[in-house]
Amino acid sequence: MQTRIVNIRAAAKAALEEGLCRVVAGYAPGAIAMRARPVFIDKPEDAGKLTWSSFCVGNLAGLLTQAAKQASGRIGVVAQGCVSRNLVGLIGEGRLAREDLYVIGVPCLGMAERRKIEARYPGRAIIAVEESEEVFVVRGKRREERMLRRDALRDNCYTCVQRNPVIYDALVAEPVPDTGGGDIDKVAAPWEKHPPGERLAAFQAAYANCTRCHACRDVCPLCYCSTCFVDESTPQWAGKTGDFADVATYHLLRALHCAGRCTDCGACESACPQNIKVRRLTSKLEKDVRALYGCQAGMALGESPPLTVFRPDDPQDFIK
Amino acid sequence: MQSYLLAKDRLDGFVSRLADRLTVYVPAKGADGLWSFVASGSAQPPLALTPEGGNTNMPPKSFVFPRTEVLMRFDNRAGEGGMILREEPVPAGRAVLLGVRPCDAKALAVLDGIFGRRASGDASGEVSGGAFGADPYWAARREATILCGLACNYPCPTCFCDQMGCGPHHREGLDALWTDLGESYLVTILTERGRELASDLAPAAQADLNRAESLKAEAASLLTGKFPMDKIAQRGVLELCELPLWAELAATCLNCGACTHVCPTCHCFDIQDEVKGERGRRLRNWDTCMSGLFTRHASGHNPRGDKLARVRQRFMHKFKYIPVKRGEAGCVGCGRCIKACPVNIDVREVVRAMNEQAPQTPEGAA
Amino acid sequence: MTREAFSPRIAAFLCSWCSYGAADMAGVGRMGYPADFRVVRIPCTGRLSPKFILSALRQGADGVWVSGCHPGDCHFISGNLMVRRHFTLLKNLLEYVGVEPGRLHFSWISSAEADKFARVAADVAAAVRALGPASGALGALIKAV
Amino acid sequence: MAPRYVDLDKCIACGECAAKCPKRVPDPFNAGLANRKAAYILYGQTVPLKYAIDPEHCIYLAKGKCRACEKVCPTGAVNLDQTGVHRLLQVGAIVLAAGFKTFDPSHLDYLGLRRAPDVVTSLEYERLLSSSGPNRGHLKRPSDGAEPKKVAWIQCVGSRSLNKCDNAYCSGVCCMAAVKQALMTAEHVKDVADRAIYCMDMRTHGKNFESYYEKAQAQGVRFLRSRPHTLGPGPQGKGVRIRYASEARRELILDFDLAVLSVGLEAPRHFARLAETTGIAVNDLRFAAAQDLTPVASSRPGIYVCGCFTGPKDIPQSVVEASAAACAAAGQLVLARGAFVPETAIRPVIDVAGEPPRLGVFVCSCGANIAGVVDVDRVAGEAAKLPGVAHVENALFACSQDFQERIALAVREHGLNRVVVAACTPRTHEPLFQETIAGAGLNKYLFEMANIRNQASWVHAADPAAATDRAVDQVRMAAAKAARLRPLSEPKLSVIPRALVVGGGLAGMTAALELAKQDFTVHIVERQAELGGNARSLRATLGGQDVAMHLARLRRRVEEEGRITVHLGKVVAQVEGYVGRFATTLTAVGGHGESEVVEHGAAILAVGGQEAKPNDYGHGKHHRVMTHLEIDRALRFGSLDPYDVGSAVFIQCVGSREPKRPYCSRLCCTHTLKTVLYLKEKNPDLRAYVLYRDMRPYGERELLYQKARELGVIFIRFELETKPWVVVGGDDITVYVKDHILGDLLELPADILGLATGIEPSDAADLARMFKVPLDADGWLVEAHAKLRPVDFATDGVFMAGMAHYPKPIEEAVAQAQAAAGRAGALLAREEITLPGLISRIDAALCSGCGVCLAVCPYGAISRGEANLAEVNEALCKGCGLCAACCRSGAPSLAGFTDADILAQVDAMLEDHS
Amino acid sequence: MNNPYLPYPARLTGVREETEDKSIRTFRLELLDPGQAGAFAYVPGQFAELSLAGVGEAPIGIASSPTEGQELLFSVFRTGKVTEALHALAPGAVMGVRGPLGKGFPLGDLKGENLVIIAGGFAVTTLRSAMVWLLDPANRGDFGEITFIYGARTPGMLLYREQLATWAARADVACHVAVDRPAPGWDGQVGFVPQIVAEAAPRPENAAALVCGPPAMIKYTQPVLSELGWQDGQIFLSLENRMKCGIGVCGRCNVGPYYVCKDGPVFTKAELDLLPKEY
Repeated sequence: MQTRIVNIRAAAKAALEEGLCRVVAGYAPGAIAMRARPVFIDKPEDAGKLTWSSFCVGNLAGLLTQAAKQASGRIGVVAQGCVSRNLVGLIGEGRLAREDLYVIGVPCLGMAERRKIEARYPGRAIIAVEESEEVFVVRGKRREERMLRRDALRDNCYTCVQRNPVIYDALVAEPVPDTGGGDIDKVAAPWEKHPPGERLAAFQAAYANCTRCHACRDVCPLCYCSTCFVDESTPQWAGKTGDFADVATYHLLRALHCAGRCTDCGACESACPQNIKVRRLTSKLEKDVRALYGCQAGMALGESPPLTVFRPDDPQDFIK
Repeated sequence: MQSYLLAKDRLDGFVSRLADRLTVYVPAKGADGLWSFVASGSAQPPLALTPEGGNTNMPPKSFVFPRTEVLMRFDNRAGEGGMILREEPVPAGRAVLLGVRPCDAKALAVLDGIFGRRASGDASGEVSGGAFGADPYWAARREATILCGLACNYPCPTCFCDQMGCGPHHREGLDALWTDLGESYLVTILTERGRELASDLAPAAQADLNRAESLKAEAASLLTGKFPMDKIAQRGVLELCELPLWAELAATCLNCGACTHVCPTCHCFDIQDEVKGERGRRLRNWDTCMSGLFTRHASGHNPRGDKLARVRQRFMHKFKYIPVKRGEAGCVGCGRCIKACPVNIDVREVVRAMNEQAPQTPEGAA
Repeated sequence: MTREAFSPRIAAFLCSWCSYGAADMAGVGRMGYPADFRVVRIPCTGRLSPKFILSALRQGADGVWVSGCHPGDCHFISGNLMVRRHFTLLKNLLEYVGVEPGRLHFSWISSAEADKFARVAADVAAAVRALGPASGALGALIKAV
Repeated sequence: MAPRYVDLDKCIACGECAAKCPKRVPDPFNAGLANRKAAYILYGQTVPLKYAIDPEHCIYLAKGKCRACEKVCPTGAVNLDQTGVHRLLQVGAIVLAAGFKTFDPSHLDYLGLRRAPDVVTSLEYERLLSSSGPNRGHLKRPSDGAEPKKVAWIQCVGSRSLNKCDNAYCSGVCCMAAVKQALMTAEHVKDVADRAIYCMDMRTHGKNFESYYEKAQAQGVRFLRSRPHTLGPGPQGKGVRIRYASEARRELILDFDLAVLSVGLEAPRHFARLAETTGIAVNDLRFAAAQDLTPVASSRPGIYVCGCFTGPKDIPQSVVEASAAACAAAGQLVLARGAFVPETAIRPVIDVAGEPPRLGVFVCSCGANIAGVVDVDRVAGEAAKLPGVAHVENALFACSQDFQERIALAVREHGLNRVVVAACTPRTHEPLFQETIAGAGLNKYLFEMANIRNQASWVHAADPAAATDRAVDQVRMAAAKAARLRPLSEPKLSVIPRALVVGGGLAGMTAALELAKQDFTVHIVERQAELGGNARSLRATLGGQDVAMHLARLRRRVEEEGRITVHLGKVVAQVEGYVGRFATTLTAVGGHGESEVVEHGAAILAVGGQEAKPNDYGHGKHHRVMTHLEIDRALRFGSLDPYDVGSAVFIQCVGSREPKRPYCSRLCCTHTLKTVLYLKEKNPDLRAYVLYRDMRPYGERELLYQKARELGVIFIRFELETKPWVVVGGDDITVYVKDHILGDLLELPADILGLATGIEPSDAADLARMFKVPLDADGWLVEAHAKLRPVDFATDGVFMAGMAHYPKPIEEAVAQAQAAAGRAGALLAREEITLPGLISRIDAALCSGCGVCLAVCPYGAISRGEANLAEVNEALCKGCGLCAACCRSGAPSLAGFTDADILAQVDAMLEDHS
Repeated sequence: MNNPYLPYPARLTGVREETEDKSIRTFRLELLDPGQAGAFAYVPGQFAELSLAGVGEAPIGIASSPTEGQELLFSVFRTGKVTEALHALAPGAVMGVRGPLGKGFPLGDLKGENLVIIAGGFAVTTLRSAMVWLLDPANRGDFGEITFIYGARTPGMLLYREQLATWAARADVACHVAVDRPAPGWDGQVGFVPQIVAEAAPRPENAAALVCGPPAMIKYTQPVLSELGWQDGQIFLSLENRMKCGIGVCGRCNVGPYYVCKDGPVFTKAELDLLPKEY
């Protein structure tokens, strides 16, 4: 992990010094344990503010489009596999231009789920967490505990299909094995195992605590509409309430809007203040997209998103 | 002020007797690992009033100010061109929240001022508000909700209640304060309706009171890193508005509503009609000043059209505007927003910067 | 509401160029089918965003039926083929969250296939009737006002 | 003109006359398999949808009694006293498109058509499969109504035979029809057991046909190389027993549930009289005579012929010829163009901007058609309660002339600004009512219909209450939508009366000359340094016309034609604009030199194709292993003398119909036949062998095949798996092939080896991208509709001709060039074009520039404009709404079908449903 | 307890198209309950929430003056869902009114002063209320000179044309009505409001100005007034934030320490100058 931090700083410094980019989007240490915060660095001497940890669980690709809009010039961005796939997607959707990006690629070891670490030590305040490739060292007030990385990864990171960046201009570590090791198709759609009559209850239970803060949307690099359908008042697609009918409409439609574009980066789940497994819907859709159309979002520049193309022989068994 | 003692092994019995008379909500851990207030009957005994991580994931605000609340119903079918409006009655049943943290209780007291209920916490007190008087929905629910606090003995790293005119053993807004003495709870009665909950408890001994006092001091001592806020009051609205800090925040703030939704004092709402055919309802929903839609006019004009203005509004509202109006901050230092923010904006740093940051140097100046 | 007395309300989105014509032709041929449908004429199934299907369910439709031109016969070249993927994913997603397969129907019916129209209409109505009102099993998804 | 006995203006197609007519008549449309009445419509989609009385069967017209139809007709449209009229029309040109008839095999006893009930003709089978057919699409065999599981098709019934039917030619379309029917049978019969097609050659030579044939093979359709000699009834008189000889000459018997006779096309007897009346020549095949280089000209100037009137052909080619004939006629009528165009009156327009909706709802009873089932008073009563409704009125017949005046009056009297008519279907009646409200001063788009007849009263007669409920809801939905409608304009676009023809080959030149004849200026851009293309290498047409001479004449005419500008050595570098207003930049090949911009209203892409280069069979290793064009050139320039050739071998499908080049190149079989016949004529002693997979000399080209066999040319069939191989040693060429029938390996020494290599498309990728037109996987230009719009692109203002579309012989290329010129001319002849109002627009405030709409638009109508946001080119948009459906942020809105419009209807249909 | 969220039912007794572009209609409302009508005590400059069940509410300045009786006038520009639905209403319809809300012009405090009323476009509505109130015989004597300056784009875009004529005819009002673009038949002044103000040159001594208009007009009128010696505390402006609850709770109209709905909508320019420009 230390190598990555050192190399990110060095790459950012060099890029800013050599004018390869105007600003670098990366992460700085968070204010509290197990957090990191996005930061934009525009001076080489500030490169030391950059860091990297398994708690960089947002998605910088989303912040980048806003930054790209605000100023001209090349932007640097620190990106692991999934984020780089989002960059590819955003390039395809005209939000970013490859030539305007300087990608500092990070081969990813999988990101941590802080709630899993917290759950391991209930009732104890965690002051800091340090990490190596294999282990998290969890420091509390009086004692120090060790937890294996593989026990603390976010769900999506177990089944990651692309841990190395798909595009990059600098790489800060040796490439890692390309997959997280799990089989995403096995776990992507857990409610499929439920009898049909029980699925709605599962859906309801999963989203019962949603307060519609929309953090899952606002952290998502795919959600850049100037007015989200859910905020649209004429016509109104979803009510503004916390009623399940409105919560469901919001999540179902948002998931559909992400279909074929989602890289399963997990930022939505990490952002949710209510621990809702928001990927329940998106990962089901991506599973179908893989199975039906053989696509995974953002794996290569120039590919058309699966919902903007068709094949004459696309499956249509359900159509009479 | 009277104090009683309740042994922890008698908690379940106490709660179930209470539940015969009114609905009791206690903190409990859900399947998703989050602590929230649930009806005592649906919580797994033995009850534990102390959530891991210090507090419930969401403040008890929604008991008084629900996420979605019907204000009225209408029916346009009845009568010639007529419009039948029906005021929505507030549910009548009384409830007690057991284990409310002092910061969250203080937050309700702050909101009492804003929604128009007198801040003293005395239910018989007068109400004040606009020309129309208090917000009837707030008032009615507040009236029906008894708050039993649980003092914090171990504040979290994100807590800064002492900074905000509150504290781990603060009593404002509560009807009773419970203190965890280890084997038992010390129950301190603060209001008349708090008293009725303690009718069958044994009085506390002086030693218990002393123990509570020392716990209070100990808790207070655990809260370190107090920072000055005095300059915020001295600085003008415009000076604060023009600090460089806001652009720094706006660069990474997502403008999501996580901070406002978990906030015990955020109270902005939207009023919306919902209709099906001729029938419908008017309701209010939590809203968030982070949303661009919050201030947008029908014409498209938006007084707070950019992220900067919106992220600034939340902090200015809490730490400048409400203090100017009401003499106290619109924040109680619960620290939830620090944990909830997806980009880790730390309200303490913001407030510190509001207090300390040098004004923006004009373009071209050194 | 008893099952017998239940007359469902089924939102039918019909492409103007084919299935709507087939519905007209079914009329010309006096081919009876249940009166459970309320038809929205659309220029092409390609116009039909999944949002409308969700909206219909949200408003309490007991079923939704979308019908357009056979693949290759789209008046607009490929509207039906392009939107077919959207329909596929939507249908799968809704079934995944518990919407019974019998609530949602898709068909390709040309303007010459009046008979198929009447037959599919009868099938759709029967499937929806068998499931009972949406306000039952799917009540949670229906917007109550 | 024969009397119809129904007044077209009055008939509302309610069908009462047919319902009451007591006389049942076998329905010719259903090949006599079902009955209709003497009062009838030809079929459901007849245009105009108006009834007629069949005088041959009408009881009144035959016996003077009945008149039931007259009594029930609610509009008084039936007029049994109508008489035929003679009309004299003065015209400047005539197009004859008299069609064909199918061969009637009933006299051919061995085919069993009348002996075995389960033998049907292909046309009868077509009706049996049709959902509008006698069995409503349920496939039943005639004998016992059972669903046939084993079906056989017998090809070439009435074709390729002089003995049995006097039709020596190939009908060209029956092979594909049989394959289609075989595939469709599986859609009707779930557990189909056997589908067998008895054929001599499978002739699937059209565009995309070969892959269809392969699909059938993959699905298990059997293709038996045999012409059965006897068909008879199966056991118990049901099914069909077929006796035939296998390719290996073995006698076999197979039983099927049903057999289909794939009947050919032929000229009906009355053609002779028509030809005589019109003074045009007929050919030996009894079709109208036309020349290869003037395929739609009859022998008499001013009379044009097209479609199967000149010989059997499929739909695309018929449509091509129709456009070609129209083009030729237009060229002749150029001086009179516009003479009969009526003036349009300018109407006052009511400005409804800013007005709250004031809806008028008119509820039609359609006589008893609606009111007999639906409680129209209740519908009107409920409508009156709807928001925005200012006026409600019931109508006996909303479509009657006097009611149009009522509507107009109501618009004025009640200040209506939106109109809803609840009646029949907008598909037939929307234009009428739109015209009515436009006459009353309202924008025609402020109109909406509720379909309460075809989709309520007529289909829910069994449950009047439910039908009424549905009608009430449909009216509420229509009103909800109508209240939201906005006036729409139909933008007009002036047209630059100039065409650009890309490609200066035979097709390009022909198209250019045809347009010049219609008085349009034309620019031809040709990549090469001279005009002519492939035709420069060709010797003669099918009918023996000299290609070189024709080419020379064409070139001279192009050069002399003042309205044509030729750009040689140039290519298209950039295309801007759209239908009516293109600006195309031409640069020299290689990009150097000055570029030039041509402004034009239409473009014809005729970039052709070329003979594929073979890379096997010894080509390039021996100078006498030659392609078709190499042989043609050698013969023309004398380097090959037929008298020096003792043995000529031809190999067909070289590189064609193989995975790398899967299509059939359509013309190589005929080309081989022409060459081999030429050689044989010059040198009758020459031994000639043709090694083939299927011989595909379709249409009258079959006669060449026949002649070649008569002259002793030996045809040897091979399979893809057992291709011939060639050994070149010194001066000798030896071809080895496994005889499919005998199983022996044949060794054929060859003095020349002709390779039928097929045609490859020119590389048109850049051109296609610039003109926003598609290419298929093989590189051919993709037409707007394979059958019905064969020279159009989906993109307006761009057309295609010649081999860039698909390989084709000269006569077809010429017809297609004329067709493209005809289509382009029809566009250029208009000063301006009116664009439809129901098109999409982008709300820039909602657009985030993601590009989804650009990607999905089938017409390339959306591009990135200011700030990278999407912009709709209204000249290209056709109003499908894909952009609106696929956009996540609701930026595009399709007028008349906006999100809010549709949602308003969804809400309205469910507002009282819980 | 009085529920401040519950609108008073009111009947629409009149609708009038005000402008040539049909974007503004004036609605005349009568509260159904006489008790509520009597209790509806307001001053010029206050607003009310016009409430359409099923559509929503829109805050609209009260255009009538309490001196005109119990009927209320609202002039509404069609711009969103609610105003669109309002425009579709015909006389006789029943709707809701919630108010009066906010603080109006402090006319009571300005007694004895000269008043300059400057209006641009359709923002004239609450200034109509002020004018009618001021010109009422009961009040006119309490004030000094009254100058009324009103500009619109075209003659057809002027509101309350008959009323303007009666004011122009009065000797005790200096009435300046102008248009940016004249049309045939227009014989009044031509020019933008700031120009007209400069020409009218109202004196600042013992005076107050009530100014309502589009942002551009306000922006360019202020320097003219400053030039003439006006102080920021003498100039009263009215804000138009998106007010929902109308009672200072819901937070949408919060600007600085103020809730526009409760603490405004009328503010002095001096007060506004201390706020971020979030209005």
